Amino acid sequence: MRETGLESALPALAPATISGAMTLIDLANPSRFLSLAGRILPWLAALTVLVLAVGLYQSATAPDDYQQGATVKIMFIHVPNAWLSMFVWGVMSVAALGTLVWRHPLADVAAKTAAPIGAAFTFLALLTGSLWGRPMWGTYWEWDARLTSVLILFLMYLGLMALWRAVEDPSRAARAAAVLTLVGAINIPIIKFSVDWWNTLHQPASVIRMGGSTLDRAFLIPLLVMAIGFTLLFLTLHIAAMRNEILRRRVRTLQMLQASKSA
Amino acid sequence: MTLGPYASFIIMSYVAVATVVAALIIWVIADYRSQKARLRDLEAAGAVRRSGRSAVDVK
Amino acid sequence: MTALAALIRRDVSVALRVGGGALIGVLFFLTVVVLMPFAVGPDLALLKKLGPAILWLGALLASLLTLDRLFTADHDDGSLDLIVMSRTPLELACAAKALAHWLAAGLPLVVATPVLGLLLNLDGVATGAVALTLLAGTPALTFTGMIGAALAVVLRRGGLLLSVLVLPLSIPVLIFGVAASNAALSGPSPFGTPFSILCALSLMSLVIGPFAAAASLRHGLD
Amino acid sequence: MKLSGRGLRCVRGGREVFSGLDVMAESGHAVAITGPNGAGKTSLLRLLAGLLAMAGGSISLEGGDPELTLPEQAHYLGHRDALKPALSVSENLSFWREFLGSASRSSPADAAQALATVGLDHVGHLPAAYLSAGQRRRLSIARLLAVKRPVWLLDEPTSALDVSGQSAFAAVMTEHLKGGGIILAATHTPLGIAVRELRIGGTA
Repeated sequence: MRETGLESALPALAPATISGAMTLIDLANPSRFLSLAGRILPWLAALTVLVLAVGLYQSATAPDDYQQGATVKIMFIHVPNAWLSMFVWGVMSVAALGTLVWRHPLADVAAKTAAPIGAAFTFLALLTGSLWGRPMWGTYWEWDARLTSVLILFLMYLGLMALWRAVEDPSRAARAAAVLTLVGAINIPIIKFSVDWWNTLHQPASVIRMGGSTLDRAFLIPLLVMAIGFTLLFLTLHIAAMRNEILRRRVRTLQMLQASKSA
Repeated sequence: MTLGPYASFIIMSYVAVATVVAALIIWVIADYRSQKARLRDLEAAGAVRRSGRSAVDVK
Repeated sequence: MTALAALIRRDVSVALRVGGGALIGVLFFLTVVVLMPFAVGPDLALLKKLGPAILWLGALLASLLTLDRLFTADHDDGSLDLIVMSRTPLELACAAKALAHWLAAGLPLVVATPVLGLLLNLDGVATGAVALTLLAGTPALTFTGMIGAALAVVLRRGGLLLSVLVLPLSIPVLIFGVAASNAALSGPSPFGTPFSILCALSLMSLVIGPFAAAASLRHGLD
Repeated sequence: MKLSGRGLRCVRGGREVFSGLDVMAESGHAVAITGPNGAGKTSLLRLLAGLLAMAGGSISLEGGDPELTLPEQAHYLGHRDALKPALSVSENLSFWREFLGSASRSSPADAAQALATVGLDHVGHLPAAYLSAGQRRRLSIARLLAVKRPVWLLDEPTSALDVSGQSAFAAVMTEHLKGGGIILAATHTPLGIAVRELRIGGTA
């Protein structure tokens, strides 16, 4: 039973973390996590709204790019989403390590709930990239190395979500998903490299590079604020979704208890 | 602020991001409410956690 | 009628719930189509030319792969015995199961087509044409594929054998589906002719599929 | 009502399982089919249910609905429970009620009643995946109650049932026989009701 697994994992952790890592123990206990999440979430949400509001104001008042004109404004939401698409996979990889190596009881909750949020941000990165590309390239889609890599990342997110959905028992699905996440983390750079190579092979560098390497300060600051805002948004959503998942598993445990009582 | 000839693309991308983020927020809130409601129903049906604590009274 | 409606409702909800495979078919379709440019090259003009063929091949493989468990799942848990014994003619029950499969796994492929058309640089008309031919053609794929799915129960072996058995049967659908899409895209020949042949093939398979599947199930049970 | 099979012969995979077998059962009576493993108990039931082709002999049901075949008037309870784990307990039952029965003759209340009889009424909303083997078996038995059919063909019906489940099932069978039903059950263990025994296969 799930709940038993969660709580019996506690004593195993306790000796190693006597004083230094009280937070780990706090977080390892789902009930503690729930109460902590309840206290943190309103503040985190407020902070997210504040930072995003500042970021949006700064993006709105940022000057036009001499080359791309006003379409550079798409960058302010495209780049944060593209950043999150990779950041969330990183979060899931850490959680996967937590599942496989440390058997941290909340790790697979974190991994499972991050996947759909990461997929949503990746989807937005693709969508905004495509809308940005239309004025630049004349088509919505170009098999540009960056966009293509993000598309493959998106497919991997969907595959991971399908894996979570395919197995009813979350603790069994957790192992498989963790392995896949880590394999993905190792493979993403390889895929990125291959796609880059494939792209240059076919297209001599005539494509306009999105968000070139030398960004003016006028763009950099709003971009940074937006990136921080979106990261905060992810954290808020993730903690809220983790809380939901813990509750869902509690419901599941209670239902199984209810079923077995009648035997 | 003028958005130039490609205003529709810029507005569309901001609207798309706003829509998807709003959908995520609504999903999270609706899911929270439904799980809470199911827990309350189970509690009412007499299911008690092993530890004897109430499953609902965590904030 | 209630019996068939109940069967369709059950199959659709099983396919869409946790553990069901309906949406994995769409994901497979997406992946196959995304894979193509890596083999062909990112040349948009070329991709546009190959677009209908790529989409049709992807849809063909996706609908075939999800068909694998159409009858074996019911056979494994004993439901198939009860379906065979029921007052509903087995042919109709088979047709209902195939229809449910198409609703859960075939229709999403049609819905996903416009997005994939964008990736392959197809314009609005071409995408619409491919989606329309898929809408008319995927029932034929499901209903001819179900014969193979029924044989998989009898032979107790699915997967690759099923594909080898069914793929040749779906060649006509592929030919006229791609021909109709290409006609709409560029060709000198009119869209109507291959499209009406495609519709005729679909209608034929709606009749032949259930009878053949029911026949092989009846003789194959033990 | 009288179910009779004469000179039945069954061949599976080129091997003759039995031949020249006579079986008879009348309204209100139960027949327990016994015999060693491999004697063809399951084959006989599946033959009667129309799930196996007969190699010889004849089966008839006198006094039943003349417009329906024997399989259409029979319930078959096999080793496998015919349940979908993803669906809830009551969804599973109501599917079979709608698919097997004519909806006019059975109401949703019958399904609820059937669930209560087998003691699963309080888990109706749970996925069938959460049930234990015994509970799944009881849910299959609820199917026999939710749709009225005169002939019950039961293959090891009491396996996976505990003692209280077995006695509850005995009561269910007694009720069915009282209503003029026919039961043929392949079994190794006593069913807990009055039965006529039909022993098939060698003298092992």
